[in-house]
Amino acid sequence: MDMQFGSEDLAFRDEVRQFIADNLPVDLKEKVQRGLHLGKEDYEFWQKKLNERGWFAPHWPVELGGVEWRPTQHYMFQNEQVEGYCPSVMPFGVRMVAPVIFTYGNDEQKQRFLPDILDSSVWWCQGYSEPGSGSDLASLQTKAVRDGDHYVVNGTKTWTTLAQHADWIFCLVRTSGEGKPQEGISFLLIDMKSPGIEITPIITIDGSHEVNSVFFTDVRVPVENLIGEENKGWTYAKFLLLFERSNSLTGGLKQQLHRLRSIAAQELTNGQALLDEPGFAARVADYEVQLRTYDALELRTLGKTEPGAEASYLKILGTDLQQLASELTLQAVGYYGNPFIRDALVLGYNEPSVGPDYAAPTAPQYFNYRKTAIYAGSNEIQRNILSKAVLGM
Amino acid sequence: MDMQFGSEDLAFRDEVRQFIADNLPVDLKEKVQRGLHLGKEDYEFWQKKLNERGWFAPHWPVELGGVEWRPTQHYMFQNEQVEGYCPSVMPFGVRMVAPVIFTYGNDEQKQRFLPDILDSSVWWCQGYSEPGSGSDLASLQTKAVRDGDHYVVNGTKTWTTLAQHADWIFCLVRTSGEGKPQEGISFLLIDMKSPGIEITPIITIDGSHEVNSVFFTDVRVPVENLIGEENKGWTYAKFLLLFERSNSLTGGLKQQLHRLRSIAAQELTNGQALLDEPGFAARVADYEVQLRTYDALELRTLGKTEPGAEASYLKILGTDLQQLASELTLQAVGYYGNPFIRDALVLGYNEPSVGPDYAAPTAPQYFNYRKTAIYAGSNEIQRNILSKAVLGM
Amino acid sequence: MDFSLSEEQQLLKDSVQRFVREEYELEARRKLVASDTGYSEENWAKMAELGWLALSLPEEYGGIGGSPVDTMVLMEEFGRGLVVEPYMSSIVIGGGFLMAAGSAAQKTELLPKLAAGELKLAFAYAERQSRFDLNDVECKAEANGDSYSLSGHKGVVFHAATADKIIVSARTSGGSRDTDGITLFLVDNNASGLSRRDYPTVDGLRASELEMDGVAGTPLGAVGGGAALMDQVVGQAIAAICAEAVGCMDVLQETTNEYLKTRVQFGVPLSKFQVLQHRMVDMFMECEQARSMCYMVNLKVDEEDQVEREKAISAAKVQIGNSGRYVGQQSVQLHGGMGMTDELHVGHYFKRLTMIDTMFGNKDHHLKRYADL
Amino acid sequence: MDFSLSEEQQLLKDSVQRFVREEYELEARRKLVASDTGYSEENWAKMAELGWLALSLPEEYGGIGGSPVDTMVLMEEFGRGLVVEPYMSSIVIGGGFLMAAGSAAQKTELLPKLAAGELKLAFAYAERQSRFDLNDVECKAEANGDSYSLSGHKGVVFHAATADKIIVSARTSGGSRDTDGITLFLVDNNASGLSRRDYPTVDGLRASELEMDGVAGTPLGAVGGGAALMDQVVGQAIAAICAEAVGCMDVLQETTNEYLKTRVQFGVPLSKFQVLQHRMVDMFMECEQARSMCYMVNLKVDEEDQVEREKAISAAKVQIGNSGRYVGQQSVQLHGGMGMTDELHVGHYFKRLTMIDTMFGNKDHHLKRYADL
Repeated sequence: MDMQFGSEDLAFRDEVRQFIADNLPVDLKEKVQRGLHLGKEDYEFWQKKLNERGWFAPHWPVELGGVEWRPTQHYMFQNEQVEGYCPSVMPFGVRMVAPVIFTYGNDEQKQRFLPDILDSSVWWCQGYSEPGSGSDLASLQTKAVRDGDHYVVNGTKTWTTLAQHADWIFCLVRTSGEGKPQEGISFLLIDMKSPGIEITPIITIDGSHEVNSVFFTDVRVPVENLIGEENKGWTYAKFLLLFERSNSLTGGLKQQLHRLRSIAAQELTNGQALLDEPGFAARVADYEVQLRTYDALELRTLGKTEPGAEASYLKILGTDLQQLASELTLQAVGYYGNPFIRDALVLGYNEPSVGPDYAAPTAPQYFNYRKTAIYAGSNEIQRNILSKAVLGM
Repeated sequence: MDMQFGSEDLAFRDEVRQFIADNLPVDLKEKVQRGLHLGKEDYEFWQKKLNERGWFAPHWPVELGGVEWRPTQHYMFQNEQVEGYCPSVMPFGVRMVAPVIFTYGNDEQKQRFLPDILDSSVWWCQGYSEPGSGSDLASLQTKAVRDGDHYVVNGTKTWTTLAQHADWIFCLVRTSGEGKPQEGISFLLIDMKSPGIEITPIITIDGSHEVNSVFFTDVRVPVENLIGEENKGWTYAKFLLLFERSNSLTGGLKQQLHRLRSIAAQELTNGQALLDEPGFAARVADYEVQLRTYDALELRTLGKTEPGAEASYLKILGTDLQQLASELTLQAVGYYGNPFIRDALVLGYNEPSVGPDYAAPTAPQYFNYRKTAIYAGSNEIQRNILSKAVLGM
Repeated sequence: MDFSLSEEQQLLKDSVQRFVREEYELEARRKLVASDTGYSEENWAKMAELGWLALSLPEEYGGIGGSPVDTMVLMEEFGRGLVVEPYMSSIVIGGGFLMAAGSAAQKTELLPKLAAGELKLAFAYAERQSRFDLNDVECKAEANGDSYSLSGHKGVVFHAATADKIIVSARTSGGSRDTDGITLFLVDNNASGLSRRDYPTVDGLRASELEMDGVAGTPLGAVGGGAALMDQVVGQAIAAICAEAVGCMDVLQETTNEYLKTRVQFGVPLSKFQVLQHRMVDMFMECEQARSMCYMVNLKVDEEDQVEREKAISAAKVQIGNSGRYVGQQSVQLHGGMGMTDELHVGHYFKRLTMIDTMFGNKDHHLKRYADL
Repeated sequence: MDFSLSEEQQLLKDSVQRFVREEYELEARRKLVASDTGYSEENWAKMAELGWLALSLPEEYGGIGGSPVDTMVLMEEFGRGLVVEPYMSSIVIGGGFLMAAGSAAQKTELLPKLAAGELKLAFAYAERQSRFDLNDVECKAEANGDSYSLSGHKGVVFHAATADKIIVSARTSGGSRDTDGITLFLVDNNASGLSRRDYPTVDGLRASELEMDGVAGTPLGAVGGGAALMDQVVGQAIAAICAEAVGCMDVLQETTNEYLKTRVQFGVPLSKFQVLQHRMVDMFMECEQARSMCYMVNLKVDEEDQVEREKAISAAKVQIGNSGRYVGQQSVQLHGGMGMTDELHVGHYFKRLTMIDTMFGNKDHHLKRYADL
């Protein structure tokens, strides 16, 4: 038993750090560091840089563009990206639909879709949730009816993150009403330029536009866009959910801690730094202890080859910590959590900040982070899963 | 709207205080104040004193020995008893079986049982729970089979508090297996001296003997000991549960706070009083705020004539606070929560105390208070009740 | 001991409920929030007409002489409606300072106008370094004969843009954080040397940063006696905002309960899941606890005994903060994705409750204050 | 990065499990707890025979030279069995001090005996005023030529009654709570001037109060250098007790899960109630978190970087305290009345976990220590 990273791991870490230092522009780093809004071009820029280095899709099979990394390298790579304030990788293509395609898709689909994902020339979004199907995903009603060599798709998807930027959407659709709800679902890839698709933005409580509703009216989708077998989509969706949940959160949590500590060191109370006030110091220490625990827990799962039940508890505990950090950070800025100047969240805003320059994103982030306990299977659903899968209840 | 006690209430409070000052012996007060074990004779002594003054059964109908008090007087009386460190009144006779008898019993039963309860010459205990029936009380299996003018009772009751001191037990027994489980239950009064009754002590994790198992083997109970109608016992039991839960807890919580503050003022940390250490001070303040809230909540319910749903949330919140106070008190004594000298919990123990004299009861009380969230309908059951009764879920 | 409303209070409650029902539909409020001033002058005039602006003001100056409980009744319904008019700034705080410390001339001049809706006030106290300490004041006021000249920065001044006069705390003597030496001043919003930067807040209100460079101010209350005065009036403001929070919480609790009963997942309403049932019970209990402390603080806010009064105020603010946090967060969580949308009311109540915790010191601040009292 | 046990560790684990299965049935433990010494000398001899007492001690002195992780494996199983033998006092702490600071002569004389089960040690550090501060030492040690004479009171000294020698912290210079000037001494249990009051503890162990009036003591380690030494060895003891706690928690989690599956109420097993399912998931997650921190601290307890080492130790103690509290309390609650009885194991694990939080500073203490590091 040991918790040391080997010298090869450490050398790799230095390599990643050097790469980030050489390639991440200062203003992009600043946007991330200050929690400002990023545009599509920001993500694209960084993804292309990573791809040039061969690091954009490390978890893919080597023959398709992946790298044979040890679990510790994946862990380090993700953490260095976050600690270096790199834009996060948009997961919908490379981390979500791609594993489904290379695991369950046919050769033609692999050749057609994977290269465009790899070079970030095609953006994907996820069509899972529907207005009537939230935690009960299997109850989804968007229908795909076979008509010759096409499916005709009708229905509504919602909470579709960044659909406004996406070229393609991967959808769960109902192809059969027979049997259990899970048994009639298929996994379909749909071109967002298809006639009959309409996108409506959903503004969230933090004032941002991340998610959308996507309406399908008689959208014709070629049958060659079906992944695997008809009516087996639930199997692929479950596989994908595990991937979605198995993203390392430790790096992001550490970044939140850095920001919290930095803010609390600058904020004053009774003439001293807030970070030195015993009550607030205890709250920060409590967060740090929980974060160390989370890190140790995540490190223990690194050896596992397949993501399993631990994905569920890492999701619950990790999102709890994301929310806690955002709440403490909002508390740290005191009255300056109140001002809401939408433009101040964009780099290049030329007015001086209202109050300290770190204050503007704190309340929107706190509000926005409420989503983390809801999305990707709410934390209540994760507990249902764990009670059955791990505890056999 | 006002929260003032009227001058009549305040005069009454002074009267109660004077009565306690005149009648409560110093050593008995000390036992209560220090959290030591009380014997049957201690309870009896004080109950008789109260009865001499006409204050032992204030909630009874006046013609049977009650007093016509305003709700504020009941509240003040209970609080003054606790704040004055009087022994608590054993509820099983006067507060539990008596209301059932005077509400649902016949005249003969009233004349036979109530006077002995009033003068504390007969002690009662409660035969509700069974080994297989905890939260699901209605599943109870103790059978009473009619045989001429007797019932023959067979079965086991458990968690019977102070059965070792009791002369009589009031029992829920199954008289019919027809219909819903609730429909075949009867309410029976049983003389503990009846042949076929055996008592086995249950030692709890704090090392004390409060509860017992009571075994019934062919116990013959005269039919005139049946309360109300056969198979209607569930109705009487529910009525009684409301009474059981509606006891004011504020006074006891304040007493716990006094003890906590007193201990934390004497304990040292880093050369200063623990009560002045910011972290512990914040915990105590947090408890005080919750206690103030509880008090305000309880005062709001005083006006209600019948105990209702608020009995459930007062039970949940009140027992949470009892547990919290006992936990903080244990924390306050630090290492001196460890020693366990059973005899030190009895007044008159002549050895010097191990560590500070207030330390000995802290751990046993913390352990013992875990019961409060379990008994009288666990806090989970109370939430079930509230979600249906108040929220209509 | 009586927790029922008087007949007049019940009438007032009904009347505010009617106003909220008629003027505060989601869309109507959205327009108010997006408007130039951030609220409606028509609503303000209506509030004057209905006597609400006069409610807490003394009868001899055109007011009605109502009690804190009367204000509580009003504020609770304002909370239920997420009302954005500057009642707290102008009437509870502005009116509160005038009543507590105004000279006879100031009262005579200003209170009738306030009651009639012809005058609006704001209160500037927070500074960049002050956090929640009302006495951490670095703004300076220099005496020039009978008049004073104020300089310094004030932050997050609610409803400053639309106020006619701003009540400003400034130091006439003593060092930072001294209790002695703080004085309150009335400053004209169009006074020379005063510059303002206005902005919206995350919960749909308006606030401003003030820069003062030799702004003329008239003392309100005794010179150097501002600390005690602020304790008193901010205490009243806290009692009032507790009521607003209770209104917000009750709406969230009711709305969420309703949502769970109608939202079907896995073939049954969400309200049939025991975990959500218990969560709702906990939310319900938080609401009941918050309401109890709201009653308590409004009945004790003018209590003579200073320690008991301040303990009551801080205890209430702590409880409201804890309850509001739980009810707000859980309402969003139980609404799932819908709770995250700007479209539903849920998120707006949640945001307001979040910011109410910040107002006049958050729960951590008041817990510490309680412990220190 | 590897969290698996080595083959030797797995064998050790199996061997301790067998011992616990054979010697630690509920009734057998109850008898041990009620016996004169509070544990079994036969068990102790068996532990010596199996090499467990030698496990962490250096090979050159008759030990096996095991790592903290080896001790962790052992302690976790001791936790699962609620083992009452004085392993922590004698081997982890006593042996730890000897290894860290014993002179060559002391090591040569004492370590082989310790490994062979012929010597037992105890550690006396707490005082009435010290709370959890190891450096809050008022016991005095006066030098008389080469020897020292100790006076003062020590409280809650675990397993003092059966120890041959007691390691005592006393002040050779400096004032109360000074880091400098504390020295550790070896004191014979039958030394003149030493009086002991022995008692059982709430979790089934034994402890004593010591009164010292001119008791002869031999320095262990550098005179005046006791503080750093205690930091080091108590750190190791914390790492070991974390493992014991993890063992306790896992048993409670498994037992409670089993109970809910077999206990039928309302016609179904309790395990079918969603609220209890989620509660069990939370208990399970606490166990996993505690185990993670237990691994972490045992891998870092000898780390060079002092701040990082002490942060790891305090963080682990906080997590273990929080997890142990939750798992312990909920196990009793979910067992209902049965959890309250002395008859079931549940309450005994709960009590042990409660007291483990107290050992070497509770979670509040270590949270503060973490923040101050």
